[in-house]
Amino acid sequence: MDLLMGFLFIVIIASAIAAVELKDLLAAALALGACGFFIGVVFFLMMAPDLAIVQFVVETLTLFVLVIAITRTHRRSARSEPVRIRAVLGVIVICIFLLFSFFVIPLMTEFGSPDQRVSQHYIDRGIEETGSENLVTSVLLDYRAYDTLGEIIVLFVSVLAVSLILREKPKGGG
Amino acid sequence: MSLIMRTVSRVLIPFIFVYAIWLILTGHTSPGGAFAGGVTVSLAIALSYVSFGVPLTKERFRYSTVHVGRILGMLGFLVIGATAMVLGKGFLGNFLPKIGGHFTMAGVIIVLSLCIGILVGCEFSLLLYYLFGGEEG
Amino acid sequence: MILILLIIIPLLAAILNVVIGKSSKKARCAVSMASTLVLIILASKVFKTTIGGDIITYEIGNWKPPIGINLVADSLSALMVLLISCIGFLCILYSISYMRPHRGVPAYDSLLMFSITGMIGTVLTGDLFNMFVFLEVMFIAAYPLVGFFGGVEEMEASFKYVVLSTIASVMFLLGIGLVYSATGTLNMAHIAEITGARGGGLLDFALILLLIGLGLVSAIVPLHVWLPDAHPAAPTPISALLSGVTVKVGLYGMIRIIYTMFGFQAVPIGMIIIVLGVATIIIGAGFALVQTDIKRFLAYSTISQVGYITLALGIGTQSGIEGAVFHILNHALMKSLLFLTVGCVIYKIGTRDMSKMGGLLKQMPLEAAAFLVGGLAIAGIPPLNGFFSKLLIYLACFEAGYLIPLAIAIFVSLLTLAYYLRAFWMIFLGKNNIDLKKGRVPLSMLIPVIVLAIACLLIGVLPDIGLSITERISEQILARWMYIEKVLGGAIA
Amino acid sequence: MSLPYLASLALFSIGLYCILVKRDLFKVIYGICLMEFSINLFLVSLGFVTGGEVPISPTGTIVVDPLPQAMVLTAIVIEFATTVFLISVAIRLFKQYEDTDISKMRRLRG
Repeated sequence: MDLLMGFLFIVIIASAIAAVELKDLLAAALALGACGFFIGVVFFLMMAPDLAIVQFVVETLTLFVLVIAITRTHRRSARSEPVRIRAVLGVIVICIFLLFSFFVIPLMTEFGSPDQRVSQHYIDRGIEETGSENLVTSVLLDYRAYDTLGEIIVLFVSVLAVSLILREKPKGGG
Repeated sequence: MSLIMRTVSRVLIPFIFVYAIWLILTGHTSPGGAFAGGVTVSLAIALSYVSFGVPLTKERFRYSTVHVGRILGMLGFLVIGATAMVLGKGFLGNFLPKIGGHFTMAGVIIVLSLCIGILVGCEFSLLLYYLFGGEEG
Repeated sequence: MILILLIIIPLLAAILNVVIGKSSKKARCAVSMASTLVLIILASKVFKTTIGGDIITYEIGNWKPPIGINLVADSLSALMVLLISCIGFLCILYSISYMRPHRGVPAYDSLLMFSITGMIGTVLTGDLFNMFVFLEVMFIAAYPLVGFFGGVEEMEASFKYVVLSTIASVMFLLGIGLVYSATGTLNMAHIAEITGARGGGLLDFALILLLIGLGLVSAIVPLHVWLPDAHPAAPTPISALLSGVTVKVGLYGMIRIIYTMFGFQAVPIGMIIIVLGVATIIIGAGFALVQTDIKRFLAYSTISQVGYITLALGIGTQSGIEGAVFHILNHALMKSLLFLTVGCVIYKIGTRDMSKMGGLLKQMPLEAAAFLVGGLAIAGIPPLNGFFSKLLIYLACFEAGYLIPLAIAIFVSLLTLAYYLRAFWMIFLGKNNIDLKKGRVPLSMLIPVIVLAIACLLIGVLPDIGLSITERISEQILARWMYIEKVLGGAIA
Repeated sequence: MSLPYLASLALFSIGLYCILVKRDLFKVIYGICLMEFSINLFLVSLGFVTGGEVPISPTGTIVVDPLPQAMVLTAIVIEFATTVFLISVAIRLFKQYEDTDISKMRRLRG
């Protein structure tokens, strides 16, 4: 499984770089979608089938919306940037990456053995307390249903916001 | 679009809807859940936009229906939460009967899933409506 | 019980505004006003209870804290809720007339209520991830409000705001992930209990990431670039709300995370916060000095004042916290007052360019007085409220031995006086070369201005009330163990 | 083995680079999407237990942590909402500029 996961990560990073560097916006959007789908597969391997399904459907919808938006904006390809800016910022970003990978990751608990201080309760008593066999659902809709309320508010507001932004004939003003 | 696309969609869309409802209603026993189900509904509608064209789809999924749906979903969530509060279980508490174990009944979770499913489906369909150039009406 | 009502009421009002939609403009206003009025009453009730040293908690779904989510109100949260609901109410009252030409857009009222919901949710929650969710509610309601007029400038400001705050919230989420990895819990009191026992390198990184996320909300220097675009682009009542309260929500989060969750002693970053605070003070004031766009000018002034609060937070003594909390309260009042006053001027002459204004003193004496009150209060002139909070911050600096920051803070205070007098001169004195567009400024716009001006004067004349309140609040903030005990109820694994 | 952490960090860096360097509205949106992917991956790998079961009616005692999964589910939807809003702003900006190049927009430069 380690081998499979390693291979998937290589594919994910390759498609992410493709999404960043491809000139054609539609092709880059497809690369982004591929990246999202492979992350869904990784979720599946990490024993999170709920997340994998949600990632798949949300990624499909994102891709759909992106393609509509790009076709509506007519221009298809991005221009390239000056080399100097790219080099400087690239070095900065790599520094951040190295900083984190050398200082933060060694401090974290080993991958695959987390501290389940609170979630042990969900695992032990979740089914009898909430009646939901799917523990993710029981956390999402019972133990932490208030988070879900916040989440659907965000969704509601964002569609309201899109209706405001995409309305025709805006009036100017100060 | 082409005839093939339309025929395939005509067959496919009801199945996607059934799958979405299945996802929403069995979220407490199997992977899936309300969000996945809601987004799947909107994917079916997206397919309809692509294959049947914008005017026809807008006719079928009217602004007013979708608008009412999302408000019902949101208010349903709040009403269930408030009911639990009135019954002394705390806001969004699980006040309906629930049976853990092999044959599960998850109490309020199913109702909440239904609300979220309706809300998410309606929100994203509305989003597509706006993206395809619809106005509030 | 009362705490969850504080969140449900604005939320219901927001949804009701969507339901009402286009059918009745008056009903939308009435719903918003009524709900904020109820909020003010409830919030003052909570404030009265908590200022006596009590902490109110509410467990959602009756799940005990580390398992479920809980709401916690200590006196600081209660003060914040009171501020949010009062200024929200005044802004809604103000927008009745100010937004009349745009009244046909029904989303405005509900977005305003949603953003109030997000702010109240953020300050009341006792759970770290829940704080992220409600910060996100606040953000997503603020983005379209910034871009409300839909012009080029507004859209660009909105885009910039979204991109930067999404990066910030991603950082915040990463910080939450690190905290979860180190402690295995998300409840703030529970985290506080664990970190009190063992600090650690990982938690320091987590703290920095969380502070980056909140630093963007409150526009501390390297992360301030969105504010001078976003605040002027928004409609004036929204600018007042954003500058007056939303920025303070970030500062509230910083207080909660630095002092309650991690405990200041365990934090090695006090010095960094002081340096950033001083930089924020200088950069905000420097840019404010050269602005001609009046709302941009006020936005830079906000950045400068946020710097003062950050400086006071970095000192970490009790008088430092007192100064910070008092300045949060005062600046919310002063900056909303200034924005609303300037809104009256813009309403009447229809431009934001200060160089085109002048000689308005005769036509708008009330606004001139209000502007003077606000400006002098921010500069820290004795009989006004800003004086006392700034004095507290200076004293805290002096006691802790930070003499260079003290000198800079006092110098910039004088600079603040200079640029406010310059603005006053450019707007109200000098030659009148502009013809007024409309008749009288409507009463519903004048009332909020007058109320806020009187509040500034009252706190300035009777500083004892404010000082005793902030003293109690700062004591409560420093009493970490009491917070932990009250929230977790002593029964915890 | 901390490969997933490293991978999510790499993804994060690529996203950040994209936002900082690229001069196109859509590329900025892609960068944000990549950063969000990386955070989701990071949170999920926080909850992974070696040899753990799927948290759906588990039979044994070693079970993958459900709490980060619930957090990521919430985060995915929130991030999608933000992305959609950004896309609509991009469409709107395009209508005004007839272009999606940031360097042409006064306030977004730098």
